[in-house]
Amino acid sequence: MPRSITYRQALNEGLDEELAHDDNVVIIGEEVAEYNGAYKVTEGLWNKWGDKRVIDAPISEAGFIGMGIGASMLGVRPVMELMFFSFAYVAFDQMMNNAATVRYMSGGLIHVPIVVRGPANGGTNVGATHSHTPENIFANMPGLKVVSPATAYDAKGLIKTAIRDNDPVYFMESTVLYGQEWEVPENDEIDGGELLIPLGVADVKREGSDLSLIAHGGSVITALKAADHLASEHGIEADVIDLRSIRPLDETTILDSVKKTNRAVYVEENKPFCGVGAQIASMIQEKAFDYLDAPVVRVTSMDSPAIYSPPLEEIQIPYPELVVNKALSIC
Amino acid sequence: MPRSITYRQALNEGLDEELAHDDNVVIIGEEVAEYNGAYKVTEGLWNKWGDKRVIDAPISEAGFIGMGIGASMLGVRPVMELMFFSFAYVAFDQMMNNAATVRYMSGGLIHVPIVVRGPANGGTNVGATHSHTPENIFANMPGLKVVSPATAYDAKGLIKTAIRDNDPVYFMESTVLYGQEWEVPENDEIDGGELLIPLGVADVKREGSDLSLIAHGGSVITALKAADHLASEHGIEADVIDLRSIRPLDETTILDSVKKTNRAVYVEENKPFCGVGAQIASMIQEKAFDYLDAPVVRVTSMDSPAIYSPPLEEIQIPYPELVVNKALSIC
Amino acid sequence: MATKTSNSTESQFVKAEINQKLSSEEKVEFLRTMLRIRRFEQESLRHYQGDKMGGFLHLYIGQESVAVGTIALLGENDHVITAYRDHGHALTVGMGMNECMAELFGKATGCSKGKGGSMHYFAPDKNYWGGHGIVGGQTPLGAGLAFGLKYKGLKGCCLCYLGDGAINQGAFHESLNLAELWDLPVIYIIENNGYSMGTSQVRSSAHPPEGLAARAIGYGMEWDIINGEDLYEIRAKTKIAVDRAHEESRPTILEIATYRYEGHSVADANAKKYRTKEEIQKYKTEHDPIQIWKTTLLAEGVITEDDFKALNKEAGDEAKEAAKFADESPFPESSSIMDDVYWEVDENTESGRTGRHFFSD
Amino acid sequence: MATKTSNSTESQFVKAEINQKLSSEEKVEFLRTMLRIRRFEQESLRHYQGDKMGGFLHLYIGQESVAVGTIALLGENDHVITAYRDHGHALTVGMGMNECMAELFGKATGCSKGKGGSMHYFAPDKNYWGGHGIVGGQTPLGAGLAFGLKYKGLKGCCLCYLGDGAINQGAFHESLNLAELWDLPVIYIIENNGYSMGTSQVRSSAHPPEGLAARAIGYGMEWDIINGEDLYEIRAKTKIAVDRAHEESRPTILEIATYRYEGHSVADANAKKYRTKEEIQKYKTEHDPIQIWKTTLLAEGVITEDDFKALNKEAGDEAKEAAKFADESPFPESSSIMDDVYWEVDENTESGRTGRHFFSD
Ligand SMILES: Cc1ncc(C[n+]2csc(CCOP(=O)(O)OP(=O)(O)O)c2C)c(N)n1
Ligand SMILES: Cc1ncc(C[n+]2csc(CCOP(=O)(O)OP(=O)(O)O)c2C)c(N)n1
Ligand SMILES: [Mg+2]
Ligand SMILES: [Mg+2]
Repeated sequence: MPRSITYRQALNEGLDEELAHDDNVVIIGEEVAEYNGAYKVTEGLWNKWGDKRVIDAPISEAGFIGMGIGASMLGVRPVMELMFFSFAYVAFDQMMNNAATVRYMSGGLIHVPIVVRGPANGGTNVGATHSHTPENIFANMPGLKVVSPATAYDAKGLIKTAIRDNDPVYFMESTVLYGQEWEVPENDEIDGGELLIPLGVADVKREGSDLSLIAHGGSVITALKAADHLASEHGIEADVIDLRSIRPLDETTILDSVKKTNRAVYVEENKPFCGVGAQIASMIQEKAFDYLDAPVVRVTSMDSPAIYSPPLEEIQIPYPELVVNKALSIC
Repeated sequence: MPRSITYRQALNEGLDEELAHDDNVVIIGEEVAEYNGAYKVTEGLWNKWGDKRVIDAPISEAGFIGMGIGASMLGVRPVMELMFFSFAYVAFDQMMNNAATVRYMSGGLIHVPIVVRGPANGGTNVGATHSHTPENIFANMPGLKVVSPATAYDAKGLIKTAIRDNDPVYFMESTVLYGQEWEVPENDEIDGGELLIPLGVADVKREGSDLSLIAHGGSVITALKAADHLASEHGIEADVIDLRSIRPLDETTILDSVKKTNRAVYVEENKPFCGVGAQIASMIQEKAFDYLDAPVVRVTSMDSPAIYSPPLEEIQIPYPELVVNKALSIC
Repeated sequence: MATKTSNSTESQFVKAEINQKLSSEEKVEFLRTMLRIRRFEQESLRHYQGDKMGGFLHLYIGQESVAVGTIALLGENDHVITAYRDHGHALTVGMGMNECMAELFGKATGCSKGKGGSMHYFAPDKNYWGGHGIVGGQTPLGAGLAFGLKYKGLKGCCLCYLGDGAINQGAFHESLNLAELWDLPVIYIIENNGYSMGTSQVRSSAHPPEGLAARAIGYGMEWDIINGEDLYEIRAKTKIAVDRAHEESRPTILEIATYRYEGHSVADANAKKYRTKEEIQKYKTEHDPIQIWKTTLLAEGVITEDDFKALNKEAGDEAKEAAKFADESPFPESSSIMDDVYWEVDENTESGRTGRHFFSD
Repeated sequence: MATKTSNSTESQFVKAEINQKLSSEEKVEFLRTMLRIRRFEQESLRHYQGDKMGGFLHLYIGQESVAVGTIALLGENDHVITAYRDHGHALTVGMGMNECMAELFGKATGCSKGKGGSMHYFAPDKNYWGGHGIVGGQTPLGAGLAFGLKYKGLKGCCLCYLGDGAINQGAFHESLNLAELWDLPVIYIIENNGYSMGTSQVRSSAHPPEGLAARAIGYGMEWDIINGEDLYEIRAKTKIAVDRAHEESRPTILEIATYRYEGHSVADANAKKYRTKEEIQKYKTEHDPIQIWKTTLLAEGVITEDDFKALNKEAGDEAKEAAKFADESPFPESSSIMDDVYWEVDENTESGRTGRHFFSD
């Protein structure tokens, strides 16, 4: 029987395996060691790997991420946890300039094999400052890679690949997904003995012929729910495409789907202006113009800072009914 | 005879007039006072207005912009200069969280009438770290306004409005334009006695019927050159629409133009992934789907960090020929 | 943390002028406010556990003397700003339990209309500027409030609170340099409760042996270290800093040794792992600021045991009432999600009407 | 700036062991390197004015003794990182004039293939990690290089240079705390040339009376202040910090008093406004590190006037040759604009081939 584990546990396994795989891998972040991680993603790793490999940092994100970038230039492979990805904003210069441009400005002499990971999502009533979803912002910057897994399976396979990647990878998780379970094979059930998912390869999480629902991160789950509803209530069968990696981006899978279905909806928690959906919609209309029977439409968070009030936040971010209505508006 | 002044001088006049208009206006930034501004935008203002109104800051962008935000909550109206807008990245948390979300999180009790201004452009061989164009990034955040003038006239009219606006306005200029001249009326030639251009109103800088060239900031000039070439060499008459303000955004003017021309090209210096052009293209195909005879296409900077080498940087950012070719590809 | 003096001896700071001037009413008022903070938070905790709220709830219990001892010194042009552990300061500046509790419940009657939550209380009419969730993020704002006062020619100051872990944020360092360089009347108050989440203070900060506030030396700034269990000491030493701000327009760093009894936030699963039970117990029994102040007032003959009981009950009742108020209040209208983003839009000014401001449907 | 001692008296640091050990060849080598830096930059300035380059050109002229005096102490596992005023350090670590000059000309033969320009020289093979344009941005990277050395169990250190204006960036503060807290073998060297652009040091930084390096006190870190015109002093005091890093894996802040003769960058229109002509002249005639070292070596009988002339001419010729090399070198191919963004793409790995990496046509 295939085993199920949580998204959190999947990440934990991925981190643990990479600590074993390469001595240069080191985990650094606030509360990642003795506390076992604010969201328990690193649970047990400090106990197992000790002070050298799993390190608690002071509340100095610019300092310790910049430090990680410097160390990575010497071949260390730091995996930095941001307790919330929102805290990237105090380390923004380090993450946008030093991580992304040093390779270019050195004419390729340097590379920066760093991973910065942490949750980037709303929906847990932590307010505007803690609910940023900067996938679009970081993916805007050439030199960076941005990954956002939607299932435990993907989380494990992608975090391992991200750590082995020789470029900076910003890995955006979801606190809402941490506790959810998916099937994830044991290593001995896998060819090659471990789960590695390449960046830049989208996953078709559901197949249909009438509509392409495209999403990333937690919104993939929302899209899947909407797809079920569209099928059962409206007889509309949707492809659900999970980008998994936002940069590099699997445009082929998106375009193949849209060429088949002729209709597309992008679903994401980003704020709308210049969100990932804007890029995808712009790309689809450019490259599949003649295939579109309707405009590409988008479902995003409502365009205000994240609200605290729990019942209101629920409707501020995309929910299945909203996706269904958007889909119906073009079907 | 109408007088011509430089973009720099226009900004300088705007700042000077607002210093006169409201005692609460204070200019703060690195080298803005005694040095007269790294790019001389504030020339003479310290001499005229003294230490209280025009203040040199240490190299502490997070500190002094955050300080400005705090002061603005008490009714001071700080106009902060970033020597380069790229340096916003060390003040990013202050600019994204404290400026943009405090009003919302306080349920509307507070507002933050701050302006942060400075050049955001490439093309002057200052390398990857100094050439960021974060219009898209800041405009993504509800609570912020983003303005980017393309002429001296607009620069003067918009900076004055920005300073009087009661929300945070990020005002992105261009070092390439600073030295260029445009006609700007004297105040006594203007109804109302001063030049105030509302935010959220685009300007049709050239009229045509075959194609909509849409742009912001320095790229408006590039688009205008391309339009002349398209007209003289290809008989294609383009509307050239200058957004002027990116958020709020004048969608009506864009859509009216596209409904007339049925074809649109967005031109900007942003990197492509989730650039402003992605938002505009996505919006156009959604709201003018049936009017489009061709996909909306985009001209952006090449998708690598800004290069130093002068002749190469020239072709890394949009130039008229590139716009012409893009336009021809859909005409 | 700076070592604490035992609570058995009388405070040497009772003789400070600012303390000598205190009336009995004022002394009782301090006790009342500390009790109100504690009961408010205990009540809120119950409702958090009863699933009436979401997100974080960072309790101030154990630290009450800091807000009460410092804020009571302030006058009309003095301002307050703090981090996410903000309930104590809010009640001390005079915000009502109702609007504070309702905010936790996410209700329209909350101080931030349910938009800010526990971490984001504001009351500009009471010179209270929040409630800020990003560690250290409020520290330049504090300098800015001080700058604003100075700019407007007002004799005032800003008390800007931060945690012991927050001192390692870059924005704080930049603020310190600006404050000292430009003579801003800001007082940074480090509430040193010994831990930033699960990280004890020694694991997060390198600093001079004298304490965290001694970081001020690096900027040539004045500083002091205060035993937070002694209200008289807090008042006496903070007063010096307030006077410095008022009279000389100069900044200070104060470090106040204190302790939080609960976890970092209610969601702190490890609250009892990174500190020993004995440590927590010792603080509760030997260093509790409410108990110590009570003992002092009993000894001074200002109150009786019965007075204390009455005050305590009053505070508890008020908290229960507030919870009832919060519970019965309506949630915000869903349309309000799009309010309070832009002033110009809210006020329906011309500027708020030109162009599109919002990009979701 | 710390006050400088006059150049007429013999350095008291000549007796330091590290200086006693110096051979004549080594002493001459220091002179040669300082001259090479100066001639290289004077040559580059001519070509900047001749429109052969764009952007900024921050000259190091006047500060040569700092790079030369400190870097000469380094061994195989010691690393260097600095800000945008990076030519001097580059030549001192052993980068060639050709690749450095070609970088300024934006040529494919430049050390960064023309992609980085004046502010962004790199030579990882010489343990030289740049050349960084964002003020203070290199300071956490310096801590990271030190972390990397320690992690790998190597006995080494990182010299991380920054300006007197850069000490007010938050990232530097965070780096200091990390360095002291985690015992990282990093040495922060503040090159105090008295100005950040047009802002004199007193207008930018609050600090203890002892100097900027004394900010270290706030972190319990070791520090020292050095007269930058005296190579012997630079060596003697820096050696202590290097030993501390090597033997105890502990950080230091050093402040080296120095002066730049030219403007902040060549584009500094006010270069002669915010400082008096007399001030600049005084530094050139009384405190020039090359002249002072020359005088020392003449007095020690290590060189003759003719030797000096020969060295100077050699350096000038080399610089001219480098300019010729740069001028004759080709610009990068336009296709190279898209190289060196991602390692995986450049190396054409499987990971570099899956998905789209670039989004312009
Ligand atoms: C920039 C940033 N990093 C991390 C966090 C997460 N976080 C919130 S509070 C906290 C601990 C702060 O400790 P301290 O400053 O001592 O204040 P206390 O909670 O003890 O009052 C952390 C790590 C945050 N909110 N902001
Ligand atoms: C974050 C940031 N702010 C501002 C600048 C612009 N700038 C470049 S160098 C400089 C002055 C730095 O002075 P200092 O640190 O003393 O170094 P020096 O130039 O004297 O070597 C300034 C303001 C920048 N590059 N980065
Ligand atoms: Mg604490
Ligand atoms: Mg300097």
